[in-house]
Amino acid sequence: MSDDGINPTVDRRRFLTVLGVAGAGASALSGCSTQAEKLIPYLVQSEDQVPGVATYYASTCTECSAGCGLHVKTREGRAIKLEGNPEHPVNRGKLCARGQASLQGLYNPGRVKAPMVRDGGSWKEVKWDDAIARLVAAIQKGGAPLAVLSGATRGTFSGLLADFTATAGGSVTRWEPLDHVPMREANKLSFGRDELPAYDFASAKYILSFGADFLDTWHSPTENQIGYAQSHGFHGDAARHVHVAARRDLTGLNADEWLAAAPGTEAAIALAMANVVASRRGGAGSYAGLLSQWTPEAASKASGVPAEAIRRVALEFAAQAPTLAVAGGIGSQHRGAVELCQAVNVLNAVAGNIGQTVRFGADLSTGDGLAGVQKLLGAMSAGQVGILLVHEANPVYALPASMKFADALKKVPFKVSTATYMDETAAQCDLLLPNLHSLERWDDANPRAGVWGLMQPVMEPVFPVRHTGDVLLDATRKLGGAYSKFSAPDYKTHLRTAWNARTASDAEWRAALARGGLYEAAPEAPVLTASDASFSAATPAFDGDGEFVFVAYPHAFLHDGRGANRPWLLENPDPVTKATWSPWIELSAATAKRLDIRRGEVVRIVSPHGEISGPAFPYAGLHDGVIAAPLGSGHTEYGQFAKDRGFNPLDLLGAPAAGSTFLPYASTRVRLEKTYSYQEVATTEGTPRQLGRGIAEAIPLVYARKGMTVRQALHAEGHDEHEVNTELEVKAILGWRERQVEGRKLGNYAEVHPSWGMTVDLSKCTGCSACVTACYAENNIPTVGEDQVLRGREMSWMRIERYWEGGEGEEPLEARFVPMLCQQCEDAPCEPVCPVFAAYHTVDGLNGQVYNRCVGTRYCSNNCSYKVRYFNWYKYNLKAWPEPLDLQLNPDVTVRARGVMEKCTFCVQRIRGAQHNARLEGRELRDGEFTTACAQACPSDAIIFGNRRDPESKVAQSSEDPRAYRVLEELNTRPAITYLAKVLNQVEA
Amino acid sequence: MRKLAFVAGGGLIVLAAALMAWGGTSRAQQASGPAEPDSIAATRLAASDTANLLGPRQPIFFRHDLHAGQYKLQCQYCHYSVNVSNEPGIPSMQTCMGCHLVVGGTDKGNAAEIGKLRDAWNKQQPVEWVRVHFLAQHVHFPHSLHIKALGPNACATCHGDVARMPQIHKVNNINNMGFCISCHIERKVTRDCSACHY
Amino acid sequence: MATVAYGPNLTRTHAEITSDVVATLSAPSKGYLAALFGAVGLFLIGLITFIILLKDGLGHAGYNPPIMWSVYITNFVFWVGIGHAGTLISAILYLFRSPWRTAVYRATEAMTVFAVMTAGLFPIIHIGRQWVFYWLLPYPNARYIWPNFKSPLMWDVFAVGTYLTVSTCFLVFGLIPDVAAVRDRATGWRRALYAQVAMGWTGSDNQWRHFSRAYLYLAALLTPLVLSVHSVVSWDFAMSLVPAWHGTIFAPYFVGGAIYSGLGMVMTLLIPLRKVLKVEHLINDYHFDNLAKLTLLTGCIMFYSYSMEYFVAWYSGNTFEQTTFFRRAFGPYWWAGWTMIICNALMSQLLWFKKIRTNLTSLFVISIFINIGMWFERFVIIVSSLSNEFIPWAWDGLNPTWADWGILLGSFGWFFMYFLLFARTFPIVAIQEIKEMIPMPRLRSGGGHH
Amino acid sequence: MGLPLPRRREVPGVLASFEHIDAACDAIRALRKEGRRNLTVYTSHPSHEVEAAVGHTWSPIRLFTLIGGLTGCTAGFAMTLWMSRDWPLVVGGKSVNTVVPYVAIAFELTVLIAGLLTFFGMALLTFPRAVRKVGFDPRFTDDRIGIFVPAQAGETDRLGAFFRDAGAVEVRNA
Repeated sequence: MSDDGINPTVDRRRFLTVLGVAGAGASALSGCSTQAEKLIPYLVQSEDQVPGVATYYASTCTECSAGCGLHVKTREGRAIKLEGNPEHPVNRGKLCARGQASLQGLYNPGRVKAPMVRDGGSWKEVKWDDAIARLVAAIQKGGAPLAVLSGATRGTFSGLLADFTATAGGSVTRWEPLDHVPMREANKLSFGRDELPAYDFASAKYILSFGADFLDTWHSPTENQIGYAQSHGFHGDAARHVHVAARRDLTGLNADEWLAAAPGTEAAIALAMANVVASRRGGAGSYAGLLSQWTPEAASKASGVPAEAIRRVALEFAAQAPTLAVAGGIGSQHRGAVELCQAVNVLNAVAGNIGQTVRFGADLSTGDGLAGVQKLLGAMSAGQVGILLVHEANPVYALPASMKFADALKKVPFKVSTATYMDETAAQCDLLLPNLHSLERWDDANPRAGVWGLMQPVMEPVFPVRHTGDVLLDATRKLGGAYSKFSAPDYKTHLRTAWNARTASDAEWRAALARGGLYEAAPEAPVLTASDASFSAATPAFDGDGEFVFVAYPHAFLHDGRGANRPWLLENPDPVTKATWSPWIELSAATAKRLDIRRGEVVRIVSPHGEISGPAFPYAGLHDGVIAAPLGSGHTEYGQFAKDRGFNPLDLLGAPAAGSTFLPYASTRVRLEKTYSYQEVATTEGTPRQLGRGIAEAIPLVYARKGMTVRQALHAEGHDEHEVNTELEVKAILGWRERQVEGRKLGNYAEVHPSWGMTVDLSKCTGCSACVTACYAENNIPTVGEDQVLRGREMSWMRIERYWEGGEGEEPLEARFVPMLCQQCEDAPCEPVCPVFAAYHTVDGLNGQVYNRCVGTRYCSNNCSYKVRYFNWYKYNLKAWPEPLDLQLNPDVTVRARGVMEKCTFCVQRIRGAQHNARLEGRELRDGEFTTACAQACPSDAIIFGNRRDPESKVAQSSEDPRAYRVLEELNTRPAITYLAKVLNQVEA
Repeated sequence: MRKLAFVAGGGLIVLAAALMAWGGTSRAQQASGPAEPDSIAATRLAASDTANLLGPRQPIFFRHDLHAGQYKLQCQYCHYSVNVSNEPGIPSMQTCMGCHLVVGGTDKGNAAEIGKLRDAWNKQQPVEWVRVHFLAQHVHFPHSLHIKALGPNACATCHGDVARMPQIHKVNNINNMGFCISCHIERKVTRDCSACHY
Repeated sequence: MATVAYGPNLTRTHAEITSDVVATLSAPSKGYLAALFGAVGLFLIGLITFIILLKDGLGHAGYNPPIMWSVYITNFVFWVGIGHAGTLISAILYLFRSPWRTAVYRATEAMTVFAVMTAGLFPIIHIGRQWVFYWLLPYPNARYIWPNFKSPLMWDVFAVGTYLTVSTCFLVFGLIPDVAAVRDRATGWRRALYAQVAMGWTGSDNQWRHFSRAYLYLAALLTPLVLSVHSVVSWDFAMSLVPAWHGTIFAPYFVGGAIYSGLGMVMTLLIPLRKVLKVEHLINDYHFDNLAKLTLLTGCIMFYSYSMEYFVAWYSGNTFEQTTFFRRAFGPYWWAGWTMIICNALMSQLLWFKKIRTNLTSLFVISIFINIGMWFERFVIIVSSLSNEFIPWAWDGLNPTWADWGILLGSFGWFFMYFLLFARTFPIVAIQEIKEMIPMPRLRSGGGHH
Repeated sequence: MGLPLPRRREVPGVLASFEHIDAACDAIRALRKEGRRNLTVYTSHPSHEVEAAVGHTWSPIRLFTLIGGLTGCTAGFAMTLWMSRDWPLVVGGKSVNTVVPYVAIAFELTVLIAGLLTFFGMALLTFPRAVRKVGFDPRFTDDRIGIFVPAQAGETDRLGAFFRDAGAVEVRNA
């Protein structure tokens, strides 16, 4: 049978035909292949490539403006995994799901594969020279000047682009859809600093977030999460976190308390709190006047949040130092967003956090905001733009249709796009000069003061496309004249010259490349005092007169929509709703009850500016007056995965008023209409309640401080623990075990081996799902598509279970995140039932799964108490990776054929790899020398992996923690994974 | 009639025993080492009289019996990554040219073959060797560890006496798990499935 | 006394009995042909479905993890169960010298063999890589690896395999003298055919001597086998950790159920068959009355087992068990749960009334209900238990598809195809055993022997 | 007495068929008194009466069953234990050799081989390789009892007379 264990098309050692086609030359080819049954030797052996051995290159992530550092794992000349760069000050060796999925951007089938010109209705491929000639011709033609709309990445290239454009008599608009303009505006008003500060979550003892989803989509998520885990995660004590917003996003679910404020009233609450803090600590200073208007009662009246809650939180906040309050998330970006940020600045100021946890001077990279785009739009529709060059931006999709960008675009005679993917904007251009993916090109990024990240080509381009830098330089040579000042022969040289200032000698340059850039110490943060500029914290206006306020928020993975062409991100369940692939429309549980709307019932949302319809998703973490939906879907282009999937919430938004500096994502009132049709939401959620089965245990902070175990804490609270074995049972079981253990000492089992284990700290886990994507990337896990997810057939070896606690009546809703992966039980129920030993216990304590031996009886899965085994119902291996996505596959892991069971084995390929190296070097394995993909990715360091037999190992020690417990312990499967109970930071009565 | 009954019964017992013995015997057969490689002295041998050689015809008639046999080149000289990696590594064209820029071949036959190589190099066209040995993708065979364990000349254990092969052909059925296992049993090394299958 | 032993209103001579039975093998009626074609049609549906599964993978069937076993395994257990009544009647009742079995045992035994043949297909249909099913057999192979005899599935392989082989022997065995009788009445190619099957049976004293002993021993071997096979099948479930599977009651519970379902099927088959083959006088009320009594007994066993399951779940205080059983009655599968209880535990109680026992129509209806009920019993045990195990997050429901039903229909087609062919080709009523019941004429009147 | 192995050569003799079982049995007893041991008696069904008359002793079938059973049981345990030692693999934390689960296998093999051997023995002991035309009449599988006595040409008449007196409905020389 062709797919019997071996996979015909997606072979792990496949000869990289695409590279071959790309004329990349054989120098990038591996020294081995099976499918082509040809051995293609290198022409010239590159020193840093040894077949079968991974090579790592340092680079920089360009998925969002945070600019995290990367380590790119390459094998046989192709990038197969992205990991964080431990030396990088921003992400310190960690990487979020979106960053890791950058790989699927690199190998995306939706990429523009060659330069193209519009030829009537259709596209025509042209040679690069021809393409560039056309650009040059257009520029030489004169007429209306060149205008450039580019992404907000800051670095050498943006310099070159600006320079070039200026020479052509045009100007560049740098624009990031989900930028943080309101924060900058507020900072300008409060402190006279037009910049984004860095926030020190790690040392904050009390965290207040006003609609800022800082763990997921706001500011610099990975960096924030690393800090948050250190302060909010249990470390003998734990910082308390309160979320004030209309919607509980992932950050809100991690908060210890949620104050459901009506949209637009967060500012009032912030000021009221500032008021209380000031009166407690003194030092209202210049804001006395402003604060006096905002008592908790007043704020409560505006927001519907009980006054005593506001006061209590404020007092707790005041009692700690340093603390931190953040605001400015897209979810709370209403017309009062600037005032909100100002109010929070005041709160931080009176709490004395400015310069402590709020560190100005970091100067995070930002763009020109909406103002710039408005200006450009004006020029375009006024016919003052002769040539528009769009670079790393997709305005046609990311701006509300009501802004009529597409129409303005039509007025531009010559439109050029450097889009890597065929997106909505590129589709309307006349000339496509596809840019290289950031992993294929030389470049740098300056995400914040003192941090210069470098990018280098880690492999030959997947498609014969060119660096826009090189394209511009070519153009200058053709243009000559004023352009001859651009002397560099190619962009690499240009970059190198630009870096002379930082790295004079080649040695320094190589060192910088190896480290992934240059990282100077963050500048000293000035202590500033906010001006007493008074402002109105009154609730802003919303268009229309609908019953609900509509809140559009960034999708956790699709972000502003740029992730929508990557299966990993589409199939990775949204951390809050656990929905995959298609978008949904959230309404509060109470509203749903009132209107008798169930999950999946298609509703139509109508605003004065437009309407959307999609499946309803009742969510208890939503303010009753709000309807919310994620951004990022509803593409009309952008490749096979994104195209025509779901709706685009921007359709509901109106064109922002002229001169408004940001796009208010929560600015309309909407009406809800039933359609009486049904569309199931593809969630991975079964039953979201634990039913007292102790899967996600938790312990109140007070008891955790005392070093109590979960059970002791339950007793202390007067609960009785859930079922465990009686004395007698335990004795019987132990007696049985002794005999079995003796009987096991046969063959390889007689020798001494490590025993691999893991601990997962639930007080650190935020449910961000970076580990899930890491697992997909490392283990060649197929994405199965929406229809299969609807049948519960998703293959994610590692899943984040999200259980609800409370939520009924007055009881506040609490979310518990449990990463659930194979527990590698010592007495595993799955093993003995396999008739062919495909599931068996390896000598080093793993539940081995021999894919090529499996016949697919699926008995193991029936008998698995944790339901962490996954079956190949179809030939997913042939469907999941349309070319060239299959080039990402990890050569060290078998691609499973249909009809076999697969599961997590603690990244056994990494274990074996490390053991091989150790044996080659004739030494023992060191603890922490390697780790699993999930542990490696986790920004919170919630996962620790190692050898349990070694008492010195971190895993052995951390499993001694009093909070330690094992899931379903009473089944006596003896899991190798120890969970550390979540710590509840409740209101201390 | 008793006699007859006993005969019949006894026969069945023997049968049952035979069944269980079979496993052992078949293993013995598997274990009996590689077949004697056909031994052709590494002397003049034009590409023309190679029709009867075993194994696939390669684009260039590269002779292991000359390089590894007569000139005693170490395997690792060309298969450079064999003792550091899972993959043995195929020599880059540069490696070949390293010698063959000067070495032009002792006789016409060789010269012709070396000529092909030089053409390819000038065209910067990699030679597409026909693959002889390969494992299914669900088997992981770390060459480096086996070299470390069995010494630098252990190649022959699986690949046969390459030094005496004008043309490479499969001597052992390396795709047969039994071939690996019999050796692992003999040498009392691990038989843990996840050592190779993951 | 013989007549009493055999049952009321049968006063036929040996010659008449022979001719009666041989008559069943004469040219088939339209009804029979229609039935046969129907069966073949169903079988083809199943075959096509299987080919599609083989091509694309099991995804077509309605599996929603965590429900990894569903309709196919349900069918497997269902058909294995059917088999058991046959052996019970032919072997166990033979040891008990129960007189009424003689008329029906040939039919039930045939049913056994074909039911097990059908069941045997399902383990192969349901596995993910059907083309390597033989890896479950302990044959010496190049990998030097053997199957895992600790796995209940391996026990299954041996149990079902043995059951099929031995019960086939038993069927063929009892058939030989009757085939010889048919041979001596037949002509032409049919005679030649039967002569081959009869293996030269003449009915000599020596043959009968060995025959009757061998038959006895085989019956003795089959008796524990019947009990073991369904116990082993039940261990497929009981040996696991799944709530509501992991119970010591399972073996007897399953064996009882198996015989119950088998008896249901026997009645479903015989009531029409005796008409089609015109042997009403040979298979009559007397037999069905006894069948019904046996059904009633096993029905009560079912009743008891069901109540025990719930009682144990409640009494154990085990939250997992309790949840499962609560959901079995009131969860998403309540309809299946109640179907099984009504059809099995309750319907069979009607058989307390002699009127119902002796009225073939009512019996037939009840037997249909039993078949449905027992299919659902297995469905409930498998699907509803798997749908809610330990980790609530993983709970999901099943939605069966055309692929499930296609295979189910196919299995019925496959079974009836063989059964109908058998009924036309071989004496479906045991000639020689009936004759044994009817004394031969004597010269000296009176001097009754025995 | 030898086994009733199929006789290839034709045996001359007298074949009588009876309608009445008691008559047939008397005839058999009488013949055996004469010292004739190699009678063949045909019946359409097993009859204790006839068996008693013919005076049969035990059947060796039971030996086949016994040996088969013992073989199966031994084979069952030997196979499972040896195979799980041959390549030790630990599953579910259980010891490699555990007898309990292997009982199931051993039991099934016991029944399997015992059953097969019984069948095989039966065939071996019972069936001639070809149907004997001589000395057999189709009605014996219907409602008649047949007695065949091998006899030399000399004694056929006397035997024929004997059978007629005994109440045979039909007698012929075969």
